Amino acid sequence: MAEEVTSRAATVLQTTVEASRSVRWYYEKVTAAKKNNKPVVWAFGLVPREIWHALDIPVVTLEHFPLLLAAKQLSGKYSQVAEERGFTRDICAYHSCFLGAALSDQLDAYTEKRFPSPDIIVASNFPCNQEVKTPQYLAEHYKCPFFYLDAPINPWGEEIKKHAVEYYETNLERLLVFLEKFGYRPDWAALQESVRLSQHLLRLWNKIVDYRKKAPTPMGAADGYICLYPLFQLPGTGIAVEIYERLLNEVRQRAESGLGVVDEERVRLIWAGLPPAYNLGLLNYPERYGAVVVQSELEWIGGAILDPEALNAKKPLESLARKTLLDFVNPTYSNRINLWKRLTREFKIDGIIAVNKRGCRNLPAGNRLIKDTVYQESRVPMIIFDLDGVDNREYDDAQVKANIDTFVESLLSKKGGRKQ
Amino acid sequence: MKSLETMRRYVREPQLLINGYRALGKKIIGYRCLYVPEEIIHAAGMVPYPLFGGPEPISLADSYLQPYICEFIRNVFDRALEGKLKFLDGLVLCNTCDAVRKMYDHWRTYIKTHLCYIINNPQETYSNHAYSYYYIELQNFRLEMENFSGQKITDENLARSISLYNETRSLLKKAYLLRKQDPAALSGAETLDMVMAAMIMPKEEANTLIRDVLKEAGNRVDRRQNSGPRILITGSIIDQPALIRLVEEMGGMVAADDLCTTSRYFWQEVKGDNPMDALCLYATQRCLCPCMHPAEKRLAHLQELIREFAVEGVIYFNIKYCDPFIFEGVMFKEVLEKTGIPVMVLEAGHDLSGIGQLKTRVQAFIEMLW
Amino acid sequence: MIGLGIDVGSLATKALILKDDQILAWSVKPTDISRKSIPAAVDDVLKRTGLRLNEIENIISTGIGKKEVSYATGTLSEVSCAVRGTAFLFTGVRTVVDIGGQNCRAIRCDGDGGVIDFALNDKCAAGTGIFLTSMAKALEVDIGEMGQLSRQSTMEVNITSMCVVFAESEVVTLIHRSVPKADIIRGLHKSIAMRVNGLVHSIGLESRVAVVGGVAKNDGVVSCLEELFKQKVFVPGEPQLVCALGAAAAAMKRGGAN
Amino acid sequence: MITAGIDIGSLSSKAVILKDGQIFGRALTPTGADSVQTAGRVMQEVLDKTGLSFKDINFIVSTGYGRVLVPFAQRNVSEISCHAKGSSWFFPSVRTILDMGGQDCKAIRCDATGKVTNFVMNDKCAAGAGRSMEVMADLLQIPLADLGRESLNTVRGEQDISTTCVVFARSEVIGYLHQGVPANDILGGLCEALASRVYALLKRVGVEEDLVISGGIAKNIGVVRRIEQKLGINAKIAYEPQIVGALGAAVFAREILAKIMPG
Ligand SMILES: Nc1ncnc2c1ncn2[C@@H]1O[C@H](COP(=O)(O)OP(=O)(O)O)[C@@H](O)[C@H]1O
Ligand SMILES: Nc1ncnc2c1ncn2[C@@H]1O[C@H](COP(=O)(O)OP(=O)(O)O)[C@@H](O)[C@H]1O
Ligand code: SF4
Ligand code: SF4
Ligand code: SF4
Repeated sequence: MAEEVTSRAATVLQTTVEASRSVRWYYEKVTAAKKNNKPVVWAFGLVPREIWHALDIPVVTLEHFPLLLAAKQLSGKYSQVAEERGFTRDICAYHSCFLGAALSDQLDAYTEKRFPSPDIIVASNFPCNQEVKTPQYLAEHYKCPFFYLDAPINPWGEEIKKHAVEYYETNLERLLVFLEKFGYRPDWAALQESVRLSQHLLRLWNKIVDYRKKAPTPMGAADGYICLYPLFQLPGTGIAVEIYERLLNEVRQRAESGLGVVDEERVRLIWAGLPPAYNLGLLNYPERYGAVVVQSELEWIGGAILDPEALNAKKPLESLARKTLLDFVNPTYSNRINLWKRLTREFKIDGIIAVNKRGCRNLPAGNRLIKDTVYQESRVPMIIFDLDGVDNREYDDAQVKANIDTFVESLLSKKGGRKQ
Repeated sequence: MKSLETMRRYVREPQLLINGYRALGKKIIGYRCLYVPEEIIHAAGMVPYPLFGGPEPISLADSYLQPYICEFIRNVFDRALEGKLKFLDGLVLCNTCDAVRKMYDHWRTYIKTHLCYIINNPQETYSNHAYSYYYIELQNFRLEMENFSGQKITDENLARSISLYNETRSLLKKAYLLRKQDPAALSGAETLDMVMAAMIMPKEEANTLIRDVLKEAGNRVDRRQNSGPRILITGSIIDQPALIRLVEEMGGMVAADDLCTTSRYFWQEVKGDNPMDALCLYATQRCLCPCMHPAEKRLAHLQELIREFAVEGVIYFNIKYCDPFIFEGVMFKEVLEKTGIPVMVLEAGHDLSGIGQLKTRVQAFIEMLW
Repeated sequence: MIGLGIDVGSLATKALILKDDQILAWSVKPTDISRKSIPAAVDDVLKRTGLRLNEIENIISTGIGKKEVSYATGTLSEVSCAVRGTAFLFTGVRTVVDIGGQNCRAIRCDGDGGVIDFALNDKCAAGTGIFLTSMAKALEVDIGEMGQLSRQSTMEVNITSMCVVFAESEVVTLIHRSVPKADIIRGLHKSIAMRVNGLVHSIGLESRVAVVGGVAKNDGVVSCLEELFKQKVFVPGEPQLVCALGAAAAAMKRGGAN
Repeated sequence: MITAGIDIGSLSSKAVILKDGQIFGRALTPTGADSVQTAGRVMQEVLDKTGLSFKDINFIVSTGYGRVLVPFAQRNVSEISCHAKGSSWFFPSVRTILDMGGQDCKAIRCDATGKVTNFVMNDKCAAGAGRSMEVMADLLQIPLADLGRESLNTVRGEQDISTTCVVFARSEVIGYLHQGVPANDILGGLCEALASRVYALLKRVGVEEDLVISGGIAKNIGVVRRIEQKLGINAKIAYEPQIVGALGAAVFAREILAKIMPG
């Protein structure tokens, strides 16, 4: 996601560079805010980002920082620091890495530059238990005020129950009250504007997605991964909208002139689970066989599966509640299953590569379930193997490639009627 | 002790109980974990039945729930896949740890039980709006249970169930408090058997047996003169006495434990005039599980146990991949050690495989406390 | 048409020559750090057939060292080779289990050489041949005898450690307790079979199962698998050679094309 | 007063006889398939060396993972306590002990009397223990005793080893050898990997000087140097680090004896 990753993954779009620059832009903003004595929030779990941007609160998010460290090949190092503190190797590397970076006796030069220490910690139990435990520990460590945002789970699929939405909404209101103590006054107009921008962003995103369904696809997962930052981190800001407008233009042009990621697209794949942030080139790896990873699951995180029209700027908190509760990373799987069925159909997918992230209690456990349901519906196969997208210490190139090679080989032979 | 022997037998051969329930024509509803209100199931004329793991190694579950999910849940799910839980008419889960939540979809897809329901309880407790949200969830659950059993749950029935369960809770607590004495009249392993039996038994019968335990324990002659260090065990679920027994064999005295198969089950009682209000209040104010917020309440509770039972060392048992306790173990270890209580975090699989290494750790910890 | 298949495995390198669907010769040499196993196995099959390397139009290599065969005209994954090799020997097999030195693969196939679904074991060595090889050493028995010995078992023994290293000490402890070797071996076989069973179930078990790879030589493991699969399985006469056979078959079919 | 300590380890068994507070004899032998027999053998060996007989020994304490299998020991004590005790006997100023044997690895803190105050042990994967070195010695055909030295003379720098599993590391190493990576660099990488795992363990208990390294791996200078480098301190090592556990057991035997037979 960071600029340094761009070199590793072969991207085809111009706008990708721009999207990755927004990362630096945002962190510089956070650092500057800290210098001006604005309280910095560390946020964990999927707390709706629109709130931070509406109230102009500088925020460092758990979901993003370890990826930056991984891109720098530093994740293993920091995870080890957490292990030295007594955390087992079995916890999610997002957390061990973040903990390690925060607990390093001295934040090293790289980290400190981007990583102002927290004044407030906000955590949500969404999507996993660890999302609350890490911040709890850090709040104790930094002696920081701590806010816990309780999110109900969603076992109902697309029809969320009213009382659950209301409960989450109330909790968001309480968050606003809490933030007020630090001088961040709730500004209703700004919240509405933020949700409006977020809605606009989702509309753009959906148009881009439509073009990507074309064969050959004008934009692959490597670009998608890096372009995710505005959608995931900056929804509710103008800059995100600008970037996506340009992205849409570029993708449209490519699609209209028939430009694809590879010359001859033979197989279309989706990547489920986290790609290795320390080796994003892996998303391009199947291209040598004419296989393109056209989508990665991560691009749908943060409520991107929501129909943009379901957002209503007049009711910002309710809209954000819906956006969160419908997220496919919800601890129960109904929405994730629906997402997969839909993507497989709409993108004319030939095969799914799914990775089990070590230490993750959320996505891997569902992979088999999704494999079975998707296969039942569309006969599209899915290969599942272990790969930790954050921790680079145990990455085994040979093992991973053996899986991908074999999988693509079997897809090709199926398509080509087994020529060999 | 005869009463204890009877209870232990039920834990080892739950089929005896299950046959009994079946003979009465009762529906059996499996559940996990403690945030499922048993009383509502009971008041609908059904049997709430807590699910435990078995001693057999996991075979099929690993290919469905990948291995980064706690072994306890994988074990339970494995038993279901193997057809060992066919006696269940339904399953009720609640919103606690990831492992439990993950099992929901898997159960619905792969295990054909008539009912699979998850109660969407809040994870924030001691708060008014969580209370009102949970109240709706409980009402929905009550309706669901009425529909499923075909029996109306009247407030009277519910109140009766609550007082029956409360009696079990208070009796268990009395027995548990016997361990304050030195040497204790009940060992840790015995307590575990007693509570687990009470959890799966008809409460009327359980209450009689626990009363007997209380009587018999008073004039017990075979009290062990085990004056080793007083230890508190807490952490992930322990559903077989092996670990507790190991600590006792190594010379430690398990003076107290805080487990969902022991004290967490009965520590508080359901209080209040209106039964639904009482249940709602109970669930949102017990806060004895690390999945729930705020953690300070739990820490305070542990510290109280440590004081009351004159605990000298704490063993934190983590089942591999059990995040709530893994994190809590690290956090509380730092805090407790600052107050002079040594804490050993013991990570192991649900089946306690590699018991040799565990032995070394436990033995060294006890040697350290002598 | 002649095809040469070379399977450079982690423990053994196998070469096999196929001519018009007839196996002409095969050879197995231990893979070691000197890299001599490939020329050794290839020279061996050539000598047996009297052929020269340049007389063979197509050479397909497979196995973890497949890239080391510089003169191969193509490579194929082990999964494809296992399936093709099996299809060459048996008709209608729907599940192939390939247990080699450090690998275990479960494959679902269409019975005609096409792969439908597969899973490879993760990074732990439990459930593979090396687990047995190490245990054979600890037990001081010959790896080839294990299958036969296990048949004399009269008592259930459970090996709980999955880790090769810890299982070794568990085995040693069992020996101390004077548990008969036959029972320990049976326990080990069961433990491997359980692991393999898990892998197979992760892709779904179908009827007509073949077990191939070096470990299939051990009929103790095979019978444990049959128990778990609740069905008889097919085991080729030379299970270790199936991948090489599959590679050779692919090479032969390709003929002069390419 | 004559006491003995027997340490039945996973790889080697050790015996020490303590007479009037001095090491009177010691023996070391590989642990065979039969620990009971091994225990008898190592005990006989040390008796032969000292010219003593069984009845001269007043008290015997056993330790090590086979500690319950020593039929003639009056008491067994965990190896964690014994290594602390033994290290403290060698170096009274010791506060932190790293004991690394074939299968497990422990970081221990102790007080001035050698009593354990805190410890951690590696978890179930054998990756972080000495056994991996044996596997490599066997594979590379280099004597175990030379591995450490060789690992310090890297040619192009340490080769990263990603696999932690002892068994899989073997095939990774074969791969590197085939790519022409010098054996020294691979050993460097292996020692480095081991050292960093150990370092994490040490950090968990917190290192306070003096640090003693005991157990067989203390003989592996490649690992020891790397640990020292990471910690920035020098470790103390007994002249025979493998017997520290057995010595500790003998010291315990002495202390117990002193308690039960005053005067
Ligand atoms: N005669 C035999 N009896 C039983 N098992 C054997 C025999 N020969 C080899 N094996 C097993 O086969 C394994 C090697 O299988 P192989 O398929 O050649 O592996 P790879 O392809 O990884 O080299 C060995 O680890 C050993 O356990
Ligand atoms: N001479 C030596 N040089 C270097 N390393 C050695 C030497 N002897 C033993 N080791 C290392 O020590 C380990 C065994 O240590 P030891 O303390 O005897 O183990 P245990 O107590 O488990 O039997 C071996 O795995 C090996 O790595
Ligand atoms: S990767 Fe999994 S375990 Fe880690 S933070 Fe995300 S959901 Fe939680
Ligand atoms: S042991 Fe831990 S992870 Fe497993 S069910 Fe219990 S709380 Fe959840
Ligand atoms: S547990 Fe054992 S076999 Fe598995 S990875 Fe670790 S060392 Fe290897």
